[in-house]
Amino acid sequence: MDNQGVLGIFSYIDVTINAVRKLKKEGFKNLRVFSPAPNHEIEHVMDEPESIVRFFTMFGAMLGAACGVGFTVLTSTDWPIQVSAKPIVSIPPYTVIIFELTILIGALSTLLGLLINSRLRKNAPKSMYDPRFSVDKFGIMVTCGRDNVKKVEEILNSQGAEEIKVDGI
Amino acid sequence: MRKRIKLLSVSVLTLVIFSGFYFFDNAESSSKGPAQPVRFSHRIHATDDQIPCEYCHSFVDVSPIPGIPSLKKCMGCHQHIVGRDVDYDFDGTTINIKSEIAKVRGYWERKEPIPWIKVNSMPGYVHFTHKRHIQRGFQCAQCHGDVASMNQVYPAERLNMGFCITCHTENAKDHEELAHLKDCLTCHY
Amino acid sequence: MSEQTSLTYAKVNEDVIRMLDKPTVKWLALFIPTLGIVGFGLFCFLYQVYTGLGVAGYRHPVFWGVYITDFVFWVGIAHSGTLISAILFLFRASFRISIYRIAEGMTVFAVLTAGLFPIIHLGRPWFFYWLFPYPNQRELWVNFKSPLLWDVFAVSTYLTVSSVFFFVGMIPDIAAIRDKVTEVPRKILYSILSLGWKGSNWEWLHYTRAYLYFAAFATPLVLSVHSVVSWDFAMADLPGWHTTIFAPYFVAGAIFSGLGMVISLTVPIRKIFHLEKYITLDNYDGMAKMIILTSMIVGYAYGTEFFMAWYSGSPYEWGQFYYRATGEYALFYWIMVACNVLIPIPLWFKSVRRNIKALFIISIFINIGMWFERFNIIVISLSRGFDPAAWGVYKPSWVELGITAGSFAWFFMFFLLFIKTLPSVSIAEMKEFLPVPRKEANHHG
Amino acid sequence: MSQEKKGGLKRRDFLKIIGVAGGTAAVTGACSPPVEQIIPYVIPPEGIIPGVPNWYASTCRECPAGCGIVVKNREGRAIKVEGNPKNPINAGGSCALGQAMLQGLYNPDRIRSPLIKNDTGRMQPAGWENAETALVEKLQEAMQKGSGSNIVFLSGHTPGSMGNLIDEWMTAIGGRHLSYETYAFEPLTEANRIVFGIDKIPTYNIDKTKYLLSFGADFLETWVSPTLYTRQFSEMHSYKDKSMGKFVYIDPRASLTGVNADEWVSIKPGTEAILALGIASAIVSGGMSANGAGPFGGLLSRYTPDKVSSMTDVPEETIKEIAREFSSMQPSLAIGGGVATTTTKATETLVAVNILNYVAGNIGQTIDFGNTLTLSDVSSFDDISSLVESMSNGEVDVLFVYNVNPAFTLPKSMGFEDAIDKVPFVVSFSSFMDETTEKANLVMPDNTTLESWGDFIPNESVHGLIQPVMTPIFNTKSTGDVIISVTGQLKGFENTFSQKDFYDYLRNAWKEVWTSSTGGGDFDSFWDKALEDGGIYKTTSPVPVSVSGDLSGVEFSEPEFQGDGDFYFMAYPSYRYYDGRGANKPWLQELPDALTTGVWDSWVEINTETAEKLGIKLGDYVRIESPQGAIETQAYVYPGMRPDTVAVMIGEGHTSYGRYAKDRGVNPITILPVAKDALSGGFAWFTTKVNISKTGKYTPFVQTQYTTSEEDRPMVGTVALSSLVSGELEQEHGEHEEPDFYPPVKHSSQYRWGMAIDLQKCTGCGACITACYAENNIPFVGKELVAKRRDMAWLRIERYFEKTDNKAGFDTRFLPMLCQQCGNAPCEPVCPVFATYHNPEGLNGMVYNRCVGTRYCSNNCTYKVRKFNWFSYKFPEPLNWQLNPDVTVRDKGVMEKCTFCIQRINYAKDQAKDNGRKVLDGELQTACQQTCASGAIEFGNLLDEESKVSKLSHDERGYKVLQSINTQPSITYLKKVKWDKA
Repeated sequence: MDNQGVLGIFSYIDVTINAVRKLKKEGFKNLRVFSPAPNHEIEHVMDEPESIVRFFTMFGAMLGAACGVGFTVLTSTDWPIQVSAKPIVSIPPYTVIIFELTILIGALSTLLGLLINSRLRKNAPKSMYDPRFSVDKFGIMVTCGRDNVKKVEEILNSQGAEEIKVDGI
Repeated sequence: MRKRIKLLSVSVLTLVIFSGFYFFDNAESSSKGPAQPVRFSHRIHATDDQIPCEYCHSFVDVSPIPGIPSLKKCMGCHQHIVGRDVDYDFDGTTINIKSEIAKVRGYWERKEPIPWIKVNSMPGYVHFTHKRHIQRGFQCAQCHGDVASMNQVYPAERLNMGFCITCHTENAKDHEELAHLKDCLTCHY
Repeated sequence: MSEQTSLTYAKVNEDVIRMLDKPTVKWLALFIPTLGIVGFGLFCFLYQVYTGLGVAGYRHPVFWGVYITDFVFWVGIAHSGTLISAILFLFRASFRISIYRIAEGMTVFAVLTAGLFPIIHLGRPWFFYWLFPYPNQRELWVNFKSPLLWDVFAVSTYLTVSSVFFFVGMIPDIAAIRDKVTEVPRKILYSILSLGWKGSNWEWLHYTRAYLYFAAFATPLVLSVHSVVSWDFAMADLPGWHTTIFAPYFVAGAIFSGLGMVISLTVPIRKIFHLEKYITLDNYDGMAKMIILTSMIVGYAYGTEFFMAWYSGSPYEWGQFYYRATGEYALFYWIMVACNVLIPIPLWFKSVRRNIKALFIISIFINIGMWFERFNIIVISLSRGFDPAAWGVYKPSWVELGITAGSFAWFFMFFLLFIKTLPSVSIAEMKEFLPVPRKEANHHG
Repeated sequence: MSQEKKGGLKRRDFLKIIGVAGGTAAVTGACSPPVEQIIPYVIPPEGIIPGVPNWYASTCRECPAGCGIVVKNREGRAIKVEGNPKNPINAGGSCALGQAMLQGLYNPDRIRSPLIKNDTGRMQPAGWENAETALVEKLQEAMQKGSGSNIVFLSGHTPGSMGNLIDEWMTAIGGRHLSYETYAFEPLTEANRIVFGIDKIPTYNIDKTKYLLSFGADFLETWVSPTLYTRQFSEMHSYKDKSMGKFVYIDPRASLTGVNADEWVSIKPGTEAILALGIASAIVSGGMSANGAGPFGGLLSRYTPDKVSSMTDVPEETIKEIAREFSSMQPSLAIGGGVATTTTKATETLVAVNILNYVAGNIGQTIDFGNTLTLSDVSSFDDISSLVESMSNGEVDVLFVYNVNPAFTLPKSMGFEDAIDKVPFVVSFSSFMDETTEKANLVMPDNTTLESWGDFIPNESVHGLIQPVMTPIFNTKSTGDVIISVTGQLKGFENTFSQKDFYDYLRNAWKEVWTSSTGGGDFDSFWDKALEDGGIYKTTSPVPVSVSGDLSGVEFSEPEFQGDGDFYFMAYPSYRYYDGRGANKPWLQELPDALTTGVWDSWVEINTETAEKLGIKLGDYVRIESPQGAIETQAYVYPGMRPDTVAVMIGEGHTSYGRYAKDRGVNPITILPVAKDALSGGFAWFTTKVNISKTGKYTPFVQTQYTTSEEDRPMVGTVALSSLVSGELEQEHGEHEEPDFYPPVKHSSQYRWGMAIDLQKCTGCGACITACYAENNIPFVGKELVAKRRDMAWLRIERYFEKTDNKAGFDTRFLPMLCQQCGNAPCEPVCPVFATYHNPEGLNGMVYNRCVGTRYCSNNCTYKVRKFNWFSYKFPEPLNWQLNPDVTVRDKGVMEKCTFCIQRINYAKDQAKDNGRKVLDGELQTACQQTCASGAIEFGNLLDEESKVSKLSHDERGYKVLQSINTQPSITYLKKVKWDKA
């Protein structure tokens, strides 16, 4: 396919941010920014849509609660065994179970949400990743048409990228 | 992608483990029964000779234990019945009827009980009474299978708690009896 | 935080990952004996299973003893981990950053340890799975009205959630290690564990949100779990158990003991791995303040129990608490009061709070005191029930002590493995906290 | 039923039958059962249906009382002994000893075949042929010498065919038959001879009395006929229709009987006679006597209350009060002659008691000479001591020992052991290797009572039959058969006995009984009827007695005590071990003593103040020194002792007698002097003074209850008689429904099981505990585990000594505590696996095989009645044959507890179903209720308005223990009634 990936490596956050701004102005939308730690400025400048992990969380929690209710009530009515003078279905003790299941399934589906979401988009290829990103370097990966590669390289250079890698995706 | 597969497989695994308990708990009942010291054929006695079960298992309606016939009872008939000297296909193995009966007479002469091997075993710690079930009008076959058609007797049902409870639940006349029939202390004490 | 300004992104990686270098002789000298003690504990357990629970010191009417004490103790230890990592995260308390990873590890391992005891103390441990609601041919289910079943759910949930929390928090750091290490086996290991983390903005986006929700879940969970544990006792009608203050009382106690354990663990690590720059005096100061708070809550609870026992006018309640302070177990009772209420008092002074040695010693006493608190609540209450004819005194046997020792070793075994294989300080969060490298220094944050 | 009928199956057969009785399988973790064999009978015994119990009536021989028993038999194994309701002596009740008979039968230490002592002095197993020929030889020799009295047969009290057989045999071959009982009550006989001219022991009608005065007669424990008198006492002492009898006990020690009294009067040892006369004279002088002083006026005038008071340490007003009540509350009764008060002046004491009874006009009213006991026929102690003499003089060549253990029950100083060594040939018929049997040259083990034929005549009205309830377990032979076959082998005596065996002999004997009693009908039906009823029972009519005023030779003075010690030494008979014969039965060893709750050992009881003075604490070892020797044992500090008296229980301290009895505790008889009651010549037990000193050794005193106070908790309810009579209680009693957060539980419409326990009737004897052990396969655990409070008893009797203002200064209260089957049980909701739950009939179910052993239920149990299986307890062969196949044997790791004998409930319901009816009231009894001689326990269906239990559960005295916890128990306790007015 004809899409090319161009990676610029930076040492400073502010420089990176400016580069992103510039690229955006030039009309390159398909950007990916690497950073050693989560960073508000990057989030701000990229302004991606709000993460949908929260829906996983919510539905997981609801599912959990439902399981809790169903589980406790159904099992105790399946074979009603009298203990003490308590009713067969007595809600107060069951709330504990319901609560715990809410949390359990809620948390698990959040994990699921995280794993699914952060992999929904194709991640950068090996060649487009630099180990220093996990140390102290920042990176911008621009995906663009073969004819735009030169332009992107110029922008990155002008914005003070220390290294530039180009590779077919 | 790889991750999602991993996740899936993990959840499947857990499912398998849990349902494992389930299957472990109702493993299939072993089909062919144990080989008895004397190749006693229930088919010959119950079907061909039309002897009712209660004739030999005579305590079944008065005692929790149905009773295994005493050697004396066997000899009651086999004093006279020596058995035809013919081969008989006993579930694959060919036996000679006369020689099998001779074994019984041998035990009798030695005044030695026949060490039968128990076929239908209850799980431990349950007090089952044949008497009540027979008096309630259940047929032997309902738990023991069609023994009359078996040569070598084998357990037709796995007599586990699920088996009992299902039957108890189905046969309860009213709610009160159901409560009694599903009361632990009815069988466990 | 003054000391930390001297740190740079690169330095953080370097320092943290250095901790994962080849095990030193010192480390082995700790690890091998630990394994030995675990083995002994295992032997004790097998001996108990084979011979019968009688080898423990139980005697009518005291049917719970050291094992349940250990269970509650370890669950308690677990708590401050989640507290530090989750609750303080929500409150954005800065002093948590450098220690929360260790605290979280402690949580997971403590729950792993605690989870053993309900099984160890069973009369027929080989049937432990009957406590789980699984479909079976008997058509029998479990009794959801039993606090023990609440335990099963609470503890297993707690273990799951806290491990997930623990692991997710580490993904970016593991990625960092992956990028650093060269030897093939480790490389592969960390590559798998890092789940291909690259630190792209897209990953960070979901990651930070998910982490927030985990924290949001963990917070009520940590409060619920120890409440549930406390209800094992509060739901019973036994004098000394049957009281409404148990839930808050236990939670406070748990955090109290947990912080004690965190200090006892971090102090040596800080020393050995020269993490003074990371785990700073300010961190300890913050924890010490929380210890003061929780110690006061616990002390208040002790007082309340006595007041209510007297004020209720119930001969059973009063008999129980009078006995606690004066009976065969009085020594244990006063050890508890001393360790949990009196010894922490010096922490009111800043100089003490910032004195590592003093902190360490106090923290050790706190651990001891809290163990005895659980012992007293469980054993003394049981030994003096309603019926005077059924009063009896319980003494632990060597088997119980052996298994207890084993449980400590089991806990430290995991911990030692942890500090050698996983980042004990969160690299990413440290960086989040450090000034981001900039060209124009005057640029706003 | 003839022998074949209920015999038939050989031991090996029924060992295998046990395989069929799979119900007894233990709860273990096993998943798949191993290959199990079914062994059918070769020839089926008639009358035995596998799985269906048979009951055989017989007679108990654990003491001379001769209670009737019925024995439950399953697949040829005797599994439970119960009192025979038809027998007028015990009327269905039984004591702990009776319950424990089975552990005699199945005792692992039984002698399993004849033993012959070889030259090296070791016992060698032998066949019966050799044993009998050996005996025949020796007998021939001895008879050659023919000195007439060189052959002696020493037996226990055996009135009936066996006794006759022995007599006949001895007269035939020129020997002597002596019958020896440890507790022969000779003074009683003698006193009656002196006063009434009848040398017999009468039957006392305690049940008919309003006021009972006992001078050391421990009639609830060992005195004459404990079970009979327990029942009578409960009759007289229970509260009904607004009245209740009063019981005063006079003894230096508050025995179990003493603590059941409304007043315990501590008296100077040996001065009972003087007190009795004092009371009598007070009655006379107070003009309260029914028939005046009669011939005793002169005598009585010498015993003015003040004088008596100074001699007896009993306050004058107490004497007067007793006199007043004794004469006013008619009919009254005074009894005496307990072993522990048998001084050298025992007869005088009982004469005085008789005088007291005469003065109060009780003769013929509450004392029945129509139904006298055969116990007075035993040989006198003089005969026994002369026997010992002649033995040591080598005048005895052959000595037979049958059902007695003199080496243990006679004082060392009497020298029986040395004497028996001088006898060239000693034959023992004992089933156990006891102290005497160890000395034997030939042991011919008898069948135990439960394996043999025989009969027993305890008194005029009862002629009890003994039949084997199972085939002999070991290679033992009925002594009757031995005698008959041996005689047949003696030259010249081949035809002495025409009968072929003892069974034959017995039937012949009963032919006479038949003709004498009924005559009519044919013998076999008479015989079968007798077997069914356990004997024949006549009604006797009281014979009028006249009092002779001639008291020549009787002079009332204080007995002299030997030894220069500071403490009177009392060796009292144990209601658990009797004279020591019970000590080899684990059930009795583990049955907590009612007063001390001590087990598996003996102890010395010391008064509280005395102990303080000497610095002796509970558990300290104390050395007790008499001129005849010394014993060391643990101290039990007890307020119910006179400060100048110490007491040790008889029964422990065996040097032999099997693994359970050997080297356990001390035998106080060893330090007693050989003293005789001057007039009767009977052995005087209470004649020595001892010194006691701390040894410095201390071990914790092993008991099952470590507290003595109720700690201000409403455990044992008590109520003053006055408030009952006045009806106060009735007003305040009114039952009211507790409001509940939850809707009421749906129960079965058929049954709701409940129990009622009358604390006024309970004497604390503990027979119920042993019955529970027997019925429910409860393992005994031994002293070491009891020390860890791991005894497995489902039913315990709590005892409390509460400070009160009565004469004793304390009030003893017993509380039988078992699972209360709570309607709102704390144990149930906390079990994670439903192993314990509430069943439709109101029971608190316990499903052993579902239990995983979290033990939460016990922690939450308000009454702490749940027991946990810390180990897998073993029943050494053949004790395991006693196990009840209807009850699961629990294995390690599970909780267990009382379920109101659920197996009996289910059996009764099963029987009722067969007859298409509901279970009738009284048809179903729990094991504890069945055995309770005082009828303190009532059990039944609460839904049946007419049932005894539901009536009692609404009784004004009814209350629930720890009601305020709102556990809603199914057991209603009836408050103990306190006398607060004469």
